[in-house]
Amino acid sequence: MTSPSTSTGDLAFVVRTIAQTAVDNERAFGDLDAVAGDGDFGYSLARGFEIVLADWDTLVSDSPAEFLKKVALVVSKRVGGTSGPLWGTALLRASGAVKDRTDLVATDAVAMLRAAAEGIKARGRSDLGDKTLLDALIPMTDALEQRLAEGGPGSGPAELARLAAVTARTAADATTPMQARRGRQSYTGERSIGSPDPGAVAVAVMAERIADEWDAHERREGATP
Amino acid sequence: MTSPSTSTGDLAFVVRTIAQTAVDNERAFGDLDAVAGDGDFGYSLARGFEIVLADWDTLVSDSPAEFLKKVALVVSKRVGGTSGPLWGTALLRASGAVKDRTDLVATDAVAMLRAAAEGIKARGRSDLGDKTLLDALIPMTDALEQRLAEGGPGSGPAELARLAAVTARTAADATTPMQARRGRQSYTGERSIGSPDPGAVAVAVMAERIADEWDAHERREGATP
Amino acid sequence: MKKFVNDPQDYVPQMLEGLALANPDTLKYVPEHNLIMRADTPQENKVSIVQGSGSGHEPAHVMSVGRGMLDAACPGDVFAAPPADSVYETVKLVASPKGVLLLVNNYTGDRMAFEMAEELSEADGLNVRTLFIDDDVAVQDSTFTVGRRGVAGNFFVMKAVGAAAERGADLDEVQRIGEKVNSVARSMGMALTACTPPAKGSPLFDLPDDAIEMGVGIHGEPGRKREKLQSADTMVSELVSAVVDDLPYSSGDHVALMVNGLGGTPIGELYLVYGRAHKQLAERGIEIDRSYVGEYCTSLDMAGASITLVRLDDEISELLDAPAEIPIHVF
Amino acid sequence: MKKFVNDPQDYVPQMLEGLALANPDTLKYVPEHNLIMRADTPQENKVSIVQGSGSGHEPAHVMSVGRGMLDAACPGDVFAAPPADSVYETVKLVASPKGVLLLVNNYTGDRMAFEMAEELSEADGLNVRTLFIDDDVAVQDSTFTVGRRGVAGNFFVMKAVGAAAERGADLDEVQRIGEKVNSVARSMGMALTACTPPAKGSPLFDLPDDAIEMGVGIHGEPGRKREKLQSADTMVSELVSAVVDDLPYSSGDHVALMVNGLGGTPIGELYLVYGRAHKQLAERGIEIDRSYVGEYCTSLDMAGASITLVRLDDEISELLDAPAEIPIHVF
Ligand SMILES: Nc1ncnc2c1ncn2[C@@H]1O[C@H](COP(=O)(O)OP(=O)(O)O)[C@@H](O)[C@H]1O
Ligand SMILES: Nc1ncnc2c1ncn2[C@@H]1O[C@H](COP(=O)(O)OP(=O)(O)O)[C@@H](O)[C@H]1O
Ligand SMILES: [Mg+2]
Ligand SMILES: [Mg+2]
Ligand SMILES: [Mg+2]
Ligand SMILES: [Mg+2]
Repeated sequence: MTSPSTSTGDLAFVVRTIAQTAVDNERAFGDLDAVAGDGDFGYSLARGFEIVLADWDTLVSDSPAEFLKKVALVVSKRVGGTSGPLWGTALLRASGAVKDRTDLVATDAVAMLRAAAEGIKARGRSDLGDKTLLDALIPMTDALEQRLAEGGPGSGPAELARLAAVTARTAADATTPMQARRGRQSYTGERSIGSPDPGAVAVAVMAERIADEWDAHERREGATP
Repeated sequence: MTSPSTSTGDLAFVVRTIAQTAVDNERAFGDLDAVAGDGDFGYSLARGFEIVLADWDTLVSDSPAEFLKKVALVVSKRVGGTSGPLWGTALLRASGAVKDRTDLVATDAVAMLRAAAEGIKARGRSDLGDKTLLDALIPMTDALEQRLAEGGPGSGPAELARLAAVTARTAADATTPMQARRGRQSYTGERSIGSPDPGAVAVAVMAERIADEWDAHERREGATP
Repeated sequence: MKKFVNDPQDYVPQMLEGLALANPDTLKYVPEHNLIMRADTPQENKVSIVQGSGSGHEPAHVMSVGRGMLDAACPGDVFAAPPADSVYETVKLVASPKGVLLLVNNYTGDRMAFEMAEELSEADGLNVRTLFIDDDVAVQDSTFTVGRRGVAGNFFVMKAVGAAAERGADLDEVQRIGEKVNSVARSMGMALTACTPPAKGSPLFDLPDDAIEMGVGIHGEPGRKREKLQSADTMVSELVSAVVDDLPYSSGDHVALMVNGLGGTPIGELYLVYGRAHKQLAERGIEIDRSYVGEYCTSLDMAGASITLVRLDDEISELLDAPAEIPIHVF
Repeated sequence: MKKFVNDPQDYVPQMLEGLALANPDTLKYVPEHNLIMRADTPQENKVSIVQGSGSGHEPAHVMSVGRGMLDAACPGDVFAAPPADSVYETVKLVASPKGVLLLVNNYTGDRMAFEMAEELSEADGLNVRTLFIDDDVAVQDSTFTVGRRGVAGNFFVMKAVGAAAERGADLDEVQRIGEKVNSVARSMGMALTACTPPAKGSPLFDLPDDAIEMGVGIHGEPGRKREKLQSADTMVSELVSAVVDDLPYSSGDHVALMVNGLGGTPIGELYLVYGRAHKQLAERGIEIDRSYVGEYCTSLDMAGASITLVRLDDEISELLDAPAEIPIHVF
């Protein structure tokens, strides 16, 4: 595999890591949601992504679009609350962004993330600044896109993963002083100020885990640099 | 007033002190009842005896029997739970023990206490050793009776009051290791062991207050020794 | 204390006032005697039914007044039997030519108050009987106690005697039915938390996060023993076994199963408990013909539940089926 | 966590199983889709009514399924809207030729799930409408939120559309009635304590002994503001004023008054609250024709209460009067 291309193996790794992170952080994500929300965010995500892990073999596919669509259906079917429709839509739109493709390149990652964000915007009638997961997802996508446009050093997969993680974390932290304008948190008015958005933090935690495990993943895949 | 006689003034002082003690100890008596009972003992007594204090002028009478009967009716009418019937009966029987009397002597005090205890026994189908207020009331009555029978020094009113207080306290303390066999406490079985009976403690606290305030009372009454 | 309360001494009167305001056509509140009665009682041709036994058990007993159930309830203060005088006044207000049946949960204070009221009423020439309810298997009947307590099973007695009285049964017959239902009813309760009487302002006892009280009555007093908090299945099984083994109820018996919340346990949990109890009884071959899930006889805000079984025959089933109109309803 | 629960993940399924076991003749539990439906739905000549909106609100909505109310409820996990897929499956199961009305409490997640289900169902050629309930005055309607929330007022909508559907009204008419009732219903709630979701195992927020949350929804989230605990009179007056001033309700209006417990508050306190609210409304010249006191839409074991007013006219009164047969009952 040569930079800046990516592969279905990378995609599978990313999705699996997202799923594992959701399951491992059930309590932590729930506690974040308890501050100004109803505490079920961790539970909701975990119930869906644990099925993704359990049914993994029936989901993986040579077609990235096919794979993402199956994952999207599992998530839509099991995850309730706001997260079910949002994450299901995001995964479905990501699938649409790589329709009919077999080999993925780094710009596909950006396209998938962009499609996911647009899907969430449409489904949630929300946008940047509403204190939602979009406030981590969109800056992260922008940073990747810009780096790839600039090209040159620092656009290898591991470096891109680290860039995504750092950007998402900074962006998630930046949701703390915001007032929620969408989702259940918004009902508490100004009281949503002072704690970060659970969805945005989840995006950051997932991106960090992907970055942290990227090298091990590449070694496992026996990828040649 | 000469020892060992007593007077309606003394009786009024005793009843008034009992009433005041019940009102002042509402919370303390309630907390005692909360250990193995239902916590309402202090509330029940206080609701009745506060009316005794408020309606005092309509209750006092030259006739001790008349006075005690009126107090008994107030208590019966307002105090619920087990305490209403028991304390109401006790007061009514005490009234009966001095029927048609105008001046009381110390042995009348014993007669009133004995009648009260017998009334409680009959109403409560209970006896010494069941871990109830009888376990303070009966030893106290016995001690007074014995001292009066012995005669001689130590049978002045103030000394008798102190004897009653000391005996009642010792007896109330001695209910701690007993297992309740009557009243709500008995339902907890062996768990009633280890705390004193609220009714017995109330008797002791009342007797102590009477003893403590006896001298002041005598001075107030301008009694000649 | 986290409660909707003004002066704690007004807790009971203001509750009764609210109850009467919410049911202006059917109920009457008599503040002087702290009682709730049917607006249309007494009735010439009907035995009147009265229950008392302390406040804090709502909907028992003040919210069980209405056609087909009680004619009046004189509740007393929180967890305190009413003064005998209140019971006596209540009896006088509802006295019907066909007589009055007093239902009493078997506790020392309640026995005394109702017995005294019965004596006073009889002296007035009134026709009064007293029936003691003692369905609680947590308390062993022995010479060392005043016998078993009355708990949530009282609802079945109220319902059956209420229906019988409504049909015109005479006092003997109404009493017979009440005693019969009581004799086939058994209950057992447990507390997850202590309750807080308004006048006390703090919980009646301390219960660690991992402990429960097994075998509680309905006055917030501790139970027979303290146990570790366990899974719903395990705790329900302890309640079910205690109840089933007591009468005992046997394979082939037809029963009513009540899961009664003690005040602080949400209805969702009560249905979960119901499901587990139902299955455990089914495994023993006991047939559940009628189910009751909700709050019937509570201990203020205590979290916890009790289970009651009543062995049914045609007579009891028919009486439980009869209509009743009491304040407790959804629409 | 002091609860009757086995594995917290089984909390909802085991509650639904218990509910179905307790109502074997009238209800059906479909575990695959986590739903409760009437045994006799769909009916040719009746619009079917469905409500969802998270578990933990019992008796809303699964215990409101029955003749004259809902045909089905698909509750989702605790405090989580059901997945769109569950709603879609529910619609397919209850679809009647006269159409299906979906009732949705207005929350982001619920809106999404029901809108997606509506799209999916319409693609199948089913006749489906969605009605959003938003009676909560604690949330200001502004472009910064998704609008007011739906809380306990949903019960009146369910009852009215249920009665209308039972009489054979068509989908347009049923929807018109639901919207009308929603437009004259206003609610406001407050919490004395936080609630504990089984899967979380601890209270959702910390609330000091002397503090309350004013303006809470029904998902255990904090309210609009934290206030000092005060007397019942004072707190009730804040709730009543907020509700009355919002529509507003005026002197001479005839209303239904509901005092809804949030799960951990005993019925005795709710009647006390009812009495205070009743008097405060009477002072404003508002006439209370119908009273509802109890638990209708809860937040698990939260102590607290909400007040709902519905302005009545003959049409609404008559629909509220119609019979309904749901699991929540006493006998
Ligand atoms: N309208 C919206 N658009 C985008 N994201 C949203 C929206 N509403 C909520 N979210 C995200 O969802 C997270 C909460 O998810 P979850 O707990 O499942 O929702 P709820 O319990 O409110 O239904 C929030 O932290 C936020 O990131
Ligand atoms: N049968 C009885 N005979 C004598 N005293 C009794 C009896 N039962 C209870 N008591 C006394 O009454 C006290 C409790 O009174 P109270 O709290 O009013 O009763 P309860 O709440 O159980 O009705 C006990 O501490 C005991 O001293
Ligand atoms: Mg949430
Ligand atoms: Mg007591
Ligand atoms: Mg008591
Ligand atoms: Mg939620």
